[in-house]
Amino acid sequence: MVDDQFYREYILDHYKNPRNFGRLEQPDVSHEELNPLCGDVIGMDFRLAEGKIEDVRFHGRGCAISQASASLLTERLKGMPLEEARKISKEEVLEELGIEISPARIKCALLSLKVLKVGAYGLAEGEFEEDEDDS
Amino acid sequence: MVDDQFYREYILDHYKNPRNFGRLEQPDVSHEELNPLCGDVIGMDFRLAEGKIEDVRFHGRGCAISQASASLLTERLKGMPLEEARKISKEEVLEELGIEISPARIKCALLSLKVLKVGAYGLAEGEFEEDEDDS
Amino acid sequence: MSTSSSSPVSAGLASPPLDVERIRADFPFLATGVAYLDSANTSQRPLPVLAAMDAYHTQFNANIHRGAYKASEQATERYEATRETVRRFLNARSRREIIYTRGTTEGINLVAYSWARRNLLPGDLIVLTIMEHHSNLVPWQLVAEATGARIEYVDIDEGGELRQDQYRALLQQEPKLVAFSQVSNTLGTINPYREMTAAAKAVGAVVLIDGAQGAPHLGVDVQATGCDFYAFSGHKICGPTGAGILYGRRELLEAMPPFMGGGDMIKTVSTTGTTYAPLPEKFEAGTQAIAQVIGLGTAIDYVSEIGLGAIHEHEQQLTEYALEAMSEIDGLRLFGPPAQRRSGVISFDLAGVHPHDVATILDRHGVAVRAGHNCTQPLMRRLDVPAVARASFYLYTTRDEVDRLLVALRDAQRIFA
Amino acid sequence: MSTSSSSPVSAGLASPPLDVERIRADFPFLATGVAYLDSANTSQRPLPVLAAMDAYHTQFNANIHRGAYKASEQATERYEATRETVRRFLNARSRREIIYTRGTTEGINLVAYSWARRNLLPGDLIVLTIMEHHSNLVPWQLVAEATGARIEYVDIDEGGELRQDQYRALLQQEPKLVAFSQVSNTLGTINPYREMTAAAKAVGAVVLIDGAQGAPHLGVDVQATGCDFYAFSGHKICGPTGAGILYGRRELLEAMPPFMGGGDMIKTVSTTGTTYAPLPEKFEAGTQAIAQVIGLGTAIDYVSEIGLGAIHEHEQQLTEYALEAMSEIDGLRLFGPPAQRRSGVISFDLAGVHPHDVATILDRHGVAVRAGHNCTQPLMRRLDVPAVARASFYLYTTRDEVDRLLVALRDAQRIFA
Ligand SMILES: Cc1ncc(COP(=O)(O)O)c(C=O)c1O
Ligand SMILES: Cc1ncc(COP(=O)(O)O)c(C=O)c1O
Repeated sequence: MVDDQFYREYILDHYKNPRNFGRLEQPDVSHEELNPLCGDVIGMDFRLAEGKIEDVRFHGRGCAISQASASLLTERLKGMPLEEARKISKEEVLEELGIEISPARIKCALLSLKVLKVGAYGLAEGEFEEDEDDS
Repeated sequence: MVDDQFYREYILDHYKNPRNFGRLEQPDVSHEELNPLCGDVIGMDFRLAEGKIEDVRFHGRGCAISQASASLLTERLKGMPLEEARKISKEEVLEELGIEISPARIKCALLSLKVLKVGAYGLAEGEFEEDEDDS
Repeated sequence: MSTSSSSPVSAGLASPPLDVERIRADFPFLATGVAYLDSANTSQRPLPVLAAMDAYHTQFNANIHRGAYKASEQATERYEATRETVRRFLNARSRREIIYTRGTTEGINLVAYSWARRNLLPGDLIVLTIMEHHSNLVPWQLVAEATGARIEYVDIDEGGELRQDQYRALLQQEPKLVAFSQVSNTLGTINPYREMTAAAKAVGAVVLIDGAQGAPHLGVDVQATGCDFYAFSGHKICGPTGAGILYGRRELLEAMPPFMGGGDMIKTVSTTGTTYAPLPEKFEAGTQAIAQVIGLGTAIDYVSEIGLGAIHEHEQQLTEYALEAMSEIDGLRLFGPPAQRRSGVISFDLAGVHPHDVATILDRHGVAVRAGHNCTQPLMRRLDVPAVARASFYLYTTRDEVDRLLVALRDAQRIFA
Repeated sequence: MSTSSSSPVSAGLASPPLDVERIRADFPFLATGVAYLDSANTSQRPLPVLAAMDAYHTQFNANIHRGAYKASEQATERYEATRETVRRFLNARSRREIIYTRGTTEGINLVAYSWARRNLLPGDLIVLTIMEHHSNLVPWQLVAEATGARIEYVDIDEGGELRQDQYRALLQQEPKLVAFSQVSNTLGTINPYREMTAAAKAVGAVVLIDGAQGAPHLGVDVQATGCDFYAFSGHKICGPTGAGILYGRRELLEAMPPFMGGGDMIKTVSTTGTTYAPLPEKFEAGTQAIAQVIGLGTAIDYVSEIGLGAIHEHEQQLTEYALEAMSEIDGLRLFGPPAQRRSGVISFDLAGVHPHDVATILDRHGVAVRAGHNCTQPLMRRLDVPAVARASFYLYTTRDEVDRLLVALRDAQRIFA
């Protein structure tokens, strides 16, 4: 038996009971990204209004890290001005997860952020990777 | 100064004064082979009569080992029945040279024999190599 | 060392059991205490292999074939000795049929470029299987794109074994090329590679066997098998990274144009044209992985001396033990055939716990397994899972390590309960 | 580390002299007592490089990118760290432009397959030079054969330097590709690679520089140079065999299709098609030479710390000394330019003694040199010699070793007198 420091209660909670899980009908933006390491896919549907993210849902299966991270992110995004959402950094997402993510799992933790950035902002995938690269 | 065990007098003699060096006019068989290691080429012209090697000359430039080996071989070949010439083995050629040949120089020592075997007997090059391979 | 049949190997052999503790002492990484259950990914390397490379680096560190001095001669001799070791290991007819590569992937790509692109025409059929590693898929997809050839995939049955009925039906269409793995890296399935090869040869196909998972655990007799090409990687058979082998039947290799151009693969080069070196150099352009090839020869000697029969039997006992114990874990889904028809590879899915999370928890228990698609995405889709966790064994694996795996798996269940 | 100009490097730099004795203690092979004057063929490898590979083998021996456990993460981190080391070494813009290969030869072939075969049309011009190594000739001859492109060769002048007038004239014909070596492995000539690149870029050519002999002795700044591709080998820069680098400008690499197919170079694989991984993985199919890539990073750190400027200066002093002394030997013909415009490479011909015999006698004196065509047959033909003997220097070479060369050369003359 190992300590449960890594899979803390709230991570497991978000994994087992993901917030904002599902699809939106007629979303304004919809985008999916794949984690090529494991084949996991996460997608997000956004409804936008007045420069804000009025509503957001995510779908797809994945590991506890990617699911919890997506669940946490959607909670935060709801009602957020697009301008603000655009500024969410990788560091913030990792910090919010609150556990120490090993390099191999970083892609899991950041998959939903990638969906947001590439999907909602039309960043080229390369750009997102590149800036990951240089972080 | 190193001992001269390797470049013995007679090797150097055959190198500097190669026997049967030159070309034959209207040879019955003429063939060249290349040592791809150094780019050296040795060729031989044969005049045949009554199943014997009536005359033989070699040409081309090369190192002391390949030149001496060719010179020694032609000395031996002159007047030899073809049947007998066909049987000359690599071991015999190396023995006649009388010095210890390192693996890297074996190709030099056997270049003239290859000319004989591939040229006068129409052995495919591969065959000569193969049997070298398996020796 | 080769097995005498492509059906289950251990059956009648009864090799003496491995002295695993003595063997483990040869593998420095194992002293870290990690239960290394990822040998199908890359194996550990024993001291004799490291020592052989060290000898090169410290005593005769020189390039091969080229230098006219002792160190270079010594390096060349040791480097070429591996070729004979491999020839014996595969029971190839000639050393000229043994080509050094970086690994399985490069070997397969060499065939894809130098043989397939020259010999396949639009509409020609390539037969692959759904369990192939990407390295035995993508090169052929690229070939199909370049030549207009088409690809058909042999499916698996519910037990993770190739549908031989379907395979035979595809052979009726007279494929030009059949390429399949001797052993599946995800399912562990030992394919009936001899029978499959014979059937493909009977319809005139060229047969390539991906031996990445086969060579280290079963070996092969390429003459008895009758395949045209056989590729494997040194790093999975206790050798270093950076060196692998492509066996090719001589007639085919002779007729193929070179793959890469460069030093050592030529006979003459001029501004107007070039003639190529005889086999195997024709396919070995540029400075090869000299130290690693020497290490690979030592690795093959090492496993051969212990004996592939004994190694396979050891793995099979572990596999049987592990499969039985794992099947008692609720919600654990096992993929692949029964122990007798598989190599020491166990892929599984733990209900409610993603393979990545399984691997992370196992890691925290000091148990190293792989999680992901194992470079077999089409197979993942066929099994309808995004990924799996995989434990794999080798000659140094112990029952104790399997027990640690079991404990860690139950802990994963507890955490995610 | 890069030099600030492609003209002679040492001129104004005045690096502190190398502590050669301290350096030599790092290179275990040198303890054999052999005067190793064949570094242009392959270099010796220092203890830190061997230690880095040893650390991998004993502490974190695992495959990269794939495992979800500590050893694999550690291996991945060390493996990827080399990429940043190389990026800095070449001053590339991005790590994505750094592709791992087996060596220079594979790098050039990658460009030949993935760029040239896709972009050259019948009649298109490729400009090479007569001094190229076979690795920078044969791949292009194969490309010309496959595409119908034609090749022109820039000649050398009597001093062994490229005829720039001829080069400029060829550029007028607007070649699609220009490929040349930064430094000649036979003549030692340091080509004006920056000026040549700028001129070729001005007419719209793609420029590949063969850095096999340049990277270890001069380094390069790929951005300042402006080349599109730059290839070099780890084993000539104190790294292990089996690992090398291809730098490619990102825009070109992005547009190129993959070279080899296999594991790790894909994003998704299905039976119907495949999408590729982003750079650099797109070009790194299959298990790479992990230990060797780690060793290469350490090697580059090692030479960079000592400083390429100081190394080059040291080599140049030796070269000047050797050239002067050798020019006093009767009947010794020297090839190549004066010391200031060459790297530590001296090819020569001793009248009446074949280069192979020279090498054998030198070997008996414990002096290791190369004899042969040095994989530059067209250059041999141009120089009208079948072969040459070649002595080459590196950071660990001493004046005493040059003296041993001189003594041995006089002995060769004596024997063959
Ligand atoms: C100028 C030059 N180019 C290319 C090569 C080929 O390098 P490698 O054999 O490491 O691929 C060499 C070295 O042999 C060389 O000196
Ligand atoms: C079945 C199979 N084929 C091919 C490969 C590719 O081998 P490598 O990555 O050594 O080229 C592997 C290993 O990853 C494998 O398991």
